[in-house]
Amino acid sequence: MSDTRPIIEIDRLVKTFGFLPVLRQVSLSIPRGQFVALLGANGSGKSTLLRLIAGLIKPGEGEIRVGGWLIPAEAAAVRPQIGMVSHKALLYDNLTARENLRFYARLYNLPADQAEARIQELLQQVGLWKRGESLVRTFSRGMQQRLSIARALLHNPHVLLFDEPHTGLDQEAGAALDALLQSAHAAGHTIIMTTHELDRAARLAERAIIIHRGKVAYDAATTPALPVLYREITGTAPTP
Amino acid sequence: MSAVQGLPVYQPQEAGAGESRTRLLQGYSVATLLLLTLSLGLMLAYAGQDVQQGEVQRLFYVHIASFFGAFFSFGAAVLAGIQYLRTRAARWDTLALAGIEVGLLLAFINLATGSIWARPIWNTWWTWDPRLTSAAVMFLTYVAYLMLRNGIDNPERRRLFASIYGILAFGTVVFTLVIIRIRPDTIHPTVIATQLSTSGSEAEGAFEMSSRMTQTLLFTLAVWIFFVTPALMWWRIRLENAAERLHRLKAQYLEE
Amino acid sequence: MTPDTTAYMLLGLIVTFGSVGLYVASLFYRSSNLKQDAALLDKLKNDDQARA
Amino acid sequence: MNTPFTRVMFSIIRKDLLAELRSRELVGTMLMFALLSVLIFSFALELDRVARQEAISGVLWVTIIFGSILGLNRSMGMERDNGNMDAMLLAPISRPAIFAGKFLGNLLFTLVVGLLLLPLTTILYNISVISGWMLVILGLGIFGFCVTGTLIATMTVQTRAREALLPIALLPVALPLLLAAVKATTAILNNVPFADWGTWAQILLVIDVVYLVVCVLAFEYVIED
Repeated sequence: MSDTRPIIEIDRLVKTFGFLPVLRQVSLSIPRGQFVALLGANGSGKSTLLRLIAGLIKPGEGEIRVGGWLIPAEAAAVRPQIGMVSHKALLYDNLTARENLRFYARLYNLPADQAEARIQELLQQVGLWKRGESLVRTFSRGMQQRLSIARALLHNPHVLLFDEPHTGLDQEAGAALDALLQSAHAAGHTIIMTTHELDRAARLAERAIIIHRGKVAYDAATTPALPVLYREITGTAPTP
Repeated sequence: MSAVQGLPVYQPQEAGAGESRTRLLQGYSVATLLLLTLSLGLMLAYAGQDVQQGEVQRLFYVHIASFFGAFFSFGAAVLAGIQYLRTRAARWDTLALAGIEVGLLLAFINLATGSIWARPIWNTWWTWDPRLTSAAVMFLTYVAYLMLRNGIDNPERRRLFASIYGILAFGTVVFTLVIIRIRPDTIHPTVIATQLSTSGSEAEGAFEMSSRMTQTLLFTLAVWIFFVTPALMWWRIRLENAAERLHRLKAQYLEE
Repeated sequence: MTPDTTAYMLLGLIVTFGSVGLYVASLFYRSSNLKQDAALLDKLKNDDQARA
Repeated sequence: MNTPFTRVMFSIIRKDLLAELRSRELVGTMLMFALLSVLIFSFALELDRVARQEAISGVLWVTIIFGSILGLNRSMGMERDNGNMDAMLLAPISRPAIFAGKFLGNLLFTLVVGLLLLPLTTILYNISVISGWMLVILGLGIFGFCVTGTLIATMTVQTRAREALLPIALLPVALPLLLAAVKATTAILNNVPFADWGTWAQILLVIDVVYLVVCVLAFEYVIED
């Protein structure tokens, strides 16, 4: 596979809910290994874009390709390539951290012996190795989020999608999450993250895309001036 | 405004086509009204009076006709539901919705006339006879369909779930049709010759049909199945289309 | 001996045609509501244009 | 036999069982409800021995059905609340396998409740309701009910009314099943020879198969967004 071809290509994507257009003619191309921050007000369509890339919802019009595969027609080939963390935990409350990961390892068909090692490795990576046998319902929001990231990384997907991963995290947990994101980026993953926090986006991501009223309103490298730009484009302050 | 796949963009119909379609529907409705009056006339004046039951027996024509009208409109909803799942074109769901609403009306008429007939003949408005019960459940199933529809905000999901439930719900219609065969203890009379059930002996209120009665029944059936039901559904579809158009205009307006 | 069940027949016919009538009336009612909404929308649009 | 289909199916069943062993939320509530229901029916109907013989199959099935509705809501709600259904849909697995896994889990829990209900009613109503045929009918009835229940619960948990809508949408669709099951059960309890009620068992079997096919086909549609 050539590395020069963008991992995600979106061409004139249109998505409507009923009669409400959510995305209108969005075209994007994201090269391999890039860390992209997807910004925009509530209801601007950024979460929808993420769910479309993940293949969870179907596009109305236009094309989405991930690694050259068309979504949703060839989604089966793309699914092993995608890991997603949303603001919901996507974990079972009544299972332990390890059991949750084991369940998803089976869904992704990781061989049992490799899976155990991988789970151990990931629990260490997200700082939960001591809590592997605790039930997820006893976890704090920050711990759940970290476990959620471990779950998304389990099958070592190339593309990581993060939907508002910092919501509900305190400062410390937020910083730990930042570190995780940075190490994933350093390891070569392509990351797309929606967020409200412009400073954080400017600090972590290489590229910022602002979605405003369903269209790409800004698309360039991140600069510290992002908050100012954001206000100019959307006319609102970036508060959640 | 760009074209959006899956949702046909509203294009104001060419005035000629729309108007001629309206005129067709109006003509159809007038014909329906005339034929309905004619069938009422036949029912009251042509078909003879039943000696055992008296005048109330005449309700039987409407009772049967409305059931089969409901059967066809619920059936149309099943076919439309399948088509919707295949094509995802909103108009199929609109057809299904129209079929079910009109079917509910007809099922209600079927239940009401049955109940009113039963009062003098069986001496009760209602009895927990298997067939009556299943007809009532059929009615409630389609009420549940409307409730399910109302509970879903996302229009695509609403159409999807409604189509599936509309298909499942038809099970109760089939059930109502076949129950006299699997439950021979029903007291519901089977008058139509095609129903080769053995239950005639247990039925209370059965009667012999004269040839005039048969003619009246066939005519009434035809009027309800081919005129009353489609005409009502057609109007309902127009209403839904108008509502969709308005929603679209509203969405466009809020856009600007 | 034929019982007199005319009253029940009339009741049945009234219910039948009454409910069809009610349904048709509800169709009319809903469509007139739609027309009102459409008129309101037009008015809003015109107001906007006047302001612009 | 370890195809991708069975792997996913058994993973989901194992996961549901494990979560249930931890919390006992599902079977616990279902059993408690079943116990209360049987008690309340026996008080409310003031059953004498003859009346009991007549009413018991109805009591049994109504209890099983409402109990399983509790379980179905819980089981599908669990997949929706934390977005786990999304996580499953993200994985490269077949959709019918998800249905099979969830359905078999629900079937297992409802069967446990149904099986525990038999000795319970035997003791409380002083009528032996345990027999081979009884188990067959119980299995067939619960099978059909869980098939439709899994499909419809997947839909209703995505609506505004959520839990409230499941019985409304499910009960009418399941009525043919209920009728056949109650008829067969009554016949068994009255020691009617199989030849006289065997049709009911056949009808149950046919409905089960039809519902299974329809629900597996429809499931793919109800989980897409």
